[in-house]
Amino acid sequence: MKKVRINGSEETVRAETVAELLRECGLEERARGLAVAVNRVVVHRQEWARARLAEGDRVEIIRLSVGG
Amino acid sequence: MKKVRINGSEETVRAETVAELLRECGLEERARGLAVAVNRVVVHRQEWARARLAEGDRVEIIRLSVGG
Amino acid sequence: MKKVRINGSEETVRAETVAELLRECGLEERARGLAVAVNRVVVHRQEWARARLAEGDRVEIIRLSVGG
Amino acid sequence: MKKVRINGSEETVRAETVAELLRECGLEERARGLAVAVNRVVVHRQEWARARLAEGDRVEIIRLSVGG
Amino acid sequence: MDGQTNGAPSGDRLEIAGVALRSRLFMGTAGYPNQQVLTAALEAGGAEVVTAAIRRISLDAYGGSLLDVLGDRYRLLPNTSGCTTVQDAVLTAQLAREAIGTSWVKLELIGDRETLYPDAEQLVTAAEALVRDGFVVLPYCTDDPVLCRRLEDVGCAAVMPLGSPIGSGMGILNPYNLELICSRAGVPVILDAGIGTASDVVLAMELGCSGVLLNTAVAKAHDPVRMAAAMRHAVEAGIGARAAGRIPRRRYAEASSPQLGLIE
Amino acid sequence: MDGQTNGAPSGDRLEIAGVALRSRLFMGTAGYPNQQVLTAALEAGGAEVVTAAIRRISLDAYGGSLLDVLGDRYRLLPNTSGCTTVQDAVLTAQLAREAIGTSWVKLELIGDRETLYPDAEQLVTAAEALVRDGFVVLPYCTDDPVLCRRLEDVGCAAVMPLGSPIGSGMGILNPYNLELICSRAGVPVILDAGIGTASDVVLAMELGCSGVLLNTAVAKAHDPVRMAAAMRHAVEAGIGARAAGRIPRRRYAEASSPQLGLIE
Amino acid sequence: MDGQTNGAPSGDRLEIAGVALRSRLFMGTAGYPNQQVLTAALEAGGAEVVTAAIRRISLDAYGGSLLDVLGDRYRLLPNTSGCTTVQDAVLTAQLAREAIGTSWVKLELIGDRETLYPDAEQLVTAAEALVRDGFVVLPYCTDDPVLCRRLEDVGCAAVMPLGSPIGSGMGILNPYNLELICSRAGVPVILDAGIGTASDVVLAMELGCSGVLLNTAVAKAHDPVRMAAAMRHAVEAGIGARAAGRIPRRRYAEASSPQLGLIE
Amino acid sequence: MDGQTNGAPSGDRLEIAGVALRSRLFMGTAGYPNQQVLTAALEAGGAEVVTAAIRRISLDAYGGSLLDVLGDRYRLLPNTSGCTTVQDAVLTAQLAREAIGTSWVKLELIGDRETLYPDAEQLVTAAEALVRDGFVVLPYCTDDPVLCRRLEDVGCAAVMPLGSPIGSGMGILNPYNLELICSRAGVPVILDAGIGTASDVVLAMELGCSGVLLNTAVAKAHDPVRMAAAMRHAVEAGIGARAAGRIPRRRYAEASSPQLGLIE
Repeated sequence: MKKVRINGSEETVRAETVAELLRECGLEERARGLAVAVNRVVVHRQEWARARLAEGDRVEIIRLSVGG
Repeated sequence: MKKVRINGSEETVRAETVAELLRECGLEERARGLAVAVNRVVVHRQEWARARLAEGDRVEIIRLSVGG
Repeated sequence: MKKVRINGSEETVRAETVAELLRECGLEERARGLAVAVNRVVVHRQEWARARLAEGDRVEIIRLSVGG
Repeated sequence: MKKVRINGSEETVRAETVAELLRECGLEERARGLAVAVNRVVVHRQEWARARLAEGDRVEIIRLSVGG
Repeated sequence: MDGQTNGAPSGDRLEIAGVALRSRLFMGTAGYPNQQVLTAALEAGGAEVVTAAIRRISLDAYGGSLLDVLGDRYRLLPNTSGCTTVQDAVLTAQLAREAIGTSWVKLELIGDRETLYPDAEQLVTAAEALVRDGFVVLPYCTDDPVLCRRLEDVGCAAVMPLGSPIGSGMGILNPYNLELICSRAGVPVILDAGIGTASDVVLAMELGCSGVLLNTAVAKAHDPVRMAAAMRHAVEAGIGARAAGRIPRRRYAEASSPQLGLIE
Repeated sequence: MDGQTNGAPSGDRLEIAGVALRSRLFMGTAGYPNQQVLTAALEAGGAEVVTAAIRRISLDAYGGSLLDVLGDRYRLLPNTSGCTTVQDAVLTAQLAREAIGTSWVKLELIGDRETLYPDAEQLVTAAEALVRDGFVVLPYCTDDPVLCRRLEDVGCAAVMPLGSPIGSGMGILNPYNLELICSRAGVPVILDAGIGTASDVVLAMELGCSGVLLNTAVAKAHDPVRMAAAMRHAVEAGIGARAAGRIPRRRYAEASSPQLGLIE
Repeated sequence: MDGQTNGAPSGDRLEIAGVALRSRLFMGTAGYPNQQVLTAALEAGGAEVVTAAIRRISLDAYGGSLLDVLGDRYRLLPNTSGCTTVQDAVLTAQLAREAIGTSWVKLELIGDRETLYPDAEQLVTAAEALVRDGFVVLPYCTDDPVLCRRLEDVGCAAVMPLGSPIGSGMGILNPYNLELICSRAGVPVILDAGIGTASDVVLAMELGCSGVLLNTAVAKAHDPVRMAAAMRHAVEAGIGARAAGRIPRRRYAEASSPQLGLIE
Repeated sequence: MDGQTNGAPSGDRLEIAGVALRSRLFMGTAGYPNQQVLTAALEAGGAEVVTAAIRRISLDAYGGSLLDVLGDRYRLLPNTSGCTTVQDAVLTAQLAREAIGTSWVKLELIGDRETLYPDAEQLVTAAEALVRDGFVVLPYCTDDPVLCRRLEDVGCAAVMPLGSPIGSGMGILNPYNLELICSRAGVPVILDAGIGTASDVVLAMELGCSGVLLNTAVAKAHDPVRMAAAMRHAVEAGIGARAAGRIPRRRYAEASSPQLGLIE
């Protein structure tokens, strides 16, 4: 268990990797169109499985929204 | 006594002439800057004394007002 | 033979009627879309044959032109 | 004698200092309102007498002009 | 001023004197490079009503054929262009009716050779006379709302205020007056004169006009046929935008994209 | 200033970064009453490129579906809306590329929360960084011709000057500057921000823009779908009018109808 | 249009009906907070001609004193405000002449209660009647150059076209028409109605007006006396700028500072 | 936007960098027919601050005398006209300080020879450098409110946004932006560049400017001295009108004369 900051909220998670984090957040199936940055660096989709999370990491999970 | 219309109001007056009418209305002393029309014809100041009023005459007594 | 003013020009013509005048001017066949006024009064098409011309008449023969 | 560039023109001058240069250029008496830069550094008026010129120096002598 | 009280409600069909028109673009026929370009431009513009002048016969630029060329495909609207007196305007209208069998007339009564602005006083007199004589009168007038009301009162079927001088291409000099006229009119308002380009047409429609009459802007464009097609789109754009209800102007910005959920 | 030197010649096909686009109307996707209206409006407008924002996942108004809904039918142009630093803008662009697999980005770098005007200095820095990183950069910028030239020089694929503040509907505040920018640009100029109604769009195109990006003017119109259709006509009207070559403005009238041959 | 052919050449003394006037600012007297402010504002504005209305005696807001207060210091210009018929306007003018002994009259003939725009037809009729009756007629009219010419032809001593609706403060809606009127007028052109602030006054003078008549812009300003002083400067600024001959507008920059002699 | 939060409140004394100025008209010295006209125009305009350029000595149009002629009577404001790099602008400012002993500088950093518009990025860099070096910096800038805020933040003593290109006489192309800048500025806003005639000056002041800098509009007028006098009145008119509080614009008329008491 570690504390990470996901989209601005402090969360305690079990996941060791980005891929596990997405699964833990229930985003696995909705993963098309998602992108992830850890500590302000983009983690490419193909690296999700091996990108490890550390205590205190700041994770951003974004997707396309309406916009002008 | 006769009925005349002064500035749109029906009035019963004693005056026989325009000059008397102005006196009756208390306008004698304030006569500078006044003008009078009877039945839509201007009555010049020098004719006030002899201009006779008849029953039903429409009298307009005007003066300068603020305006743009 | 009489002098008439056609569209602003003095002309000597043989025609006794408007219809004859149009024929004399070679306009007979092009008569669709023409209109005629004599002395500033419109002569309707059905009256052309019996509308007589007099010496000095002012005749206007018009048609549609380009315009805005 | 040395070659210096004064206001963009190659000149051969005798002057050893900025003050001498101004004298040589006949600007001594008109010196009020002048300013001088050598190699793009301003030489303050009080340093003119001891500021030495070297071969190849780029000298700018300016004054106030009309402007908007 | 968003009133849409005028006879032919924006967005719906335009009707003049009981006749429903499918096009809101009225086109003049003068000044084209040649007849092929004229007919192609009228086609590209989708015009239904086209204007024409009444002239002495020998001066007819296209020979006897203008009526033949256009008469079957368009509703012809003869004008009284060049007339400077009530008498000339009335006689010209009567000759036009006789010549082509229409009671519609675009009433022009020029007050000034330099500006080609109408003479308001005579215009009303002539309009009254023609209405009495059975004409459907569409008067070319100034952008004076009092005059437009008066013309409507004497029985005109539409009013045709000018945007700027004929042929000037300066567009709509006084949008305020035009909007005011549109908001109060009980008959269709057709902007006449001054159109220079497509944006002028759109603006006219957005201000509430029911239609636009133009000539020089197309005839003298570098490519008249292409400009006519642009004008057709412009009418659609303007009528649509007005009917769609534009956003208000605000003096400050308002983000379109969501303001929350930004990354940090 | 009639120059048509910019990358995508008016009247012909617009090309950005080597991609030929069939529509010159770029539409935003925010602020619509609902998704049905959004998709109907995009359809009515004939848009090919549509913009979208990048937001944290839980705030996605339409759930996970925006990409699904639009991704197959439109070229998505993610923006960096809301960003106020070079770092945030660059990261947002990179996330967008990762999320939807496009290297195109509408670069927004807000300099002021009140006006939502861009920060010119940071904009150039961010544009340079993104170009180096392989992006096709379309920067939202002021109507400063020097800035536009600079953005082009650092490799932007288009410039997107503002007409007036985002969402203000005030149209084009400085047509002079916009025309100047268009006449000198070597890349397409897409007017961005401030459009209020159809005539604004036509004017932009007449001034030489290669396209127009709008959002609020359609999304917040009373009838968004109808307004979108009007905007489509407006783009056609404007591009056509510019290509057709408008008549010059004259200060005096010039009769369209013939001046000779009047009755007497 | 730089013509300065009108009766009172800009920059020189204004003359109406043979009377030389030293001030080009004509001021109305209505709507001031009180009489002290009124008199202070007229003083600050440097007005020489001031307008007044003709009303039934009991309604005179300042009692019997307006003539006493102003009669000795200003040239009074009575108006026919509120009149909607030729008959009322003529009778009002005659009453004014009788009341204060001036043959000058500002002729107002309202055609529409909503806009307070004049009725052009009746205006000409009334002007003709008053001229025949010996009046010096200054008609409040639209910005229609044909109407202005007609009013001059029937003998008006000046024409007073409106800038925008009375009291609206919208300034000059159609500078083109106003400039045209000025360039062709043989009598002084006094802009009447619509002035909102000082720049409107300057523009009027720059366009060629010989004077400006205003009321609400001063009377209803937050500080009427200060606004009146500003208007006085505005008249001077405008008349001076016109007489001085402005630079032409150019579309490109031209350096004012010398372009040679830069440091390297 | 009626904010009057800027450093030198309208209507009161203008203060720049702690120096109270009695005149709000800043005048350039270039392009006059001769020195007599120059000095007479400066006198007529009532200028206190006058600008001058820094040029190599042999090119000084008026020989050695400009400082002698003007130095005792005016506060000289040297400019960095013609500079296109930060280095040149800084060195020019330093030479100016050395030459005439003032730390004030009008910072010009041209981004484009055609428009003479400033280079926003370099301008900020140069301004920062000069402020650090002890200068009182008055930067000539675009009408971008974000840039103006930034220049203020780096320590500029005033901002000098352009109305339109230098020497163009087109006036104020974007009054909205200018008003916005004035309403938010914490330092005086001096309109610089583009003035064509007196009404432009009045508008600038009405929008909230603390002063106006002009050159060509006076120097190249047909009668420069008369135009200078007109500009002096224009500044007074504008500052007075703003301080007096103008009436709001209304879309409908409102009678100034009383509506009751009409004759019947």
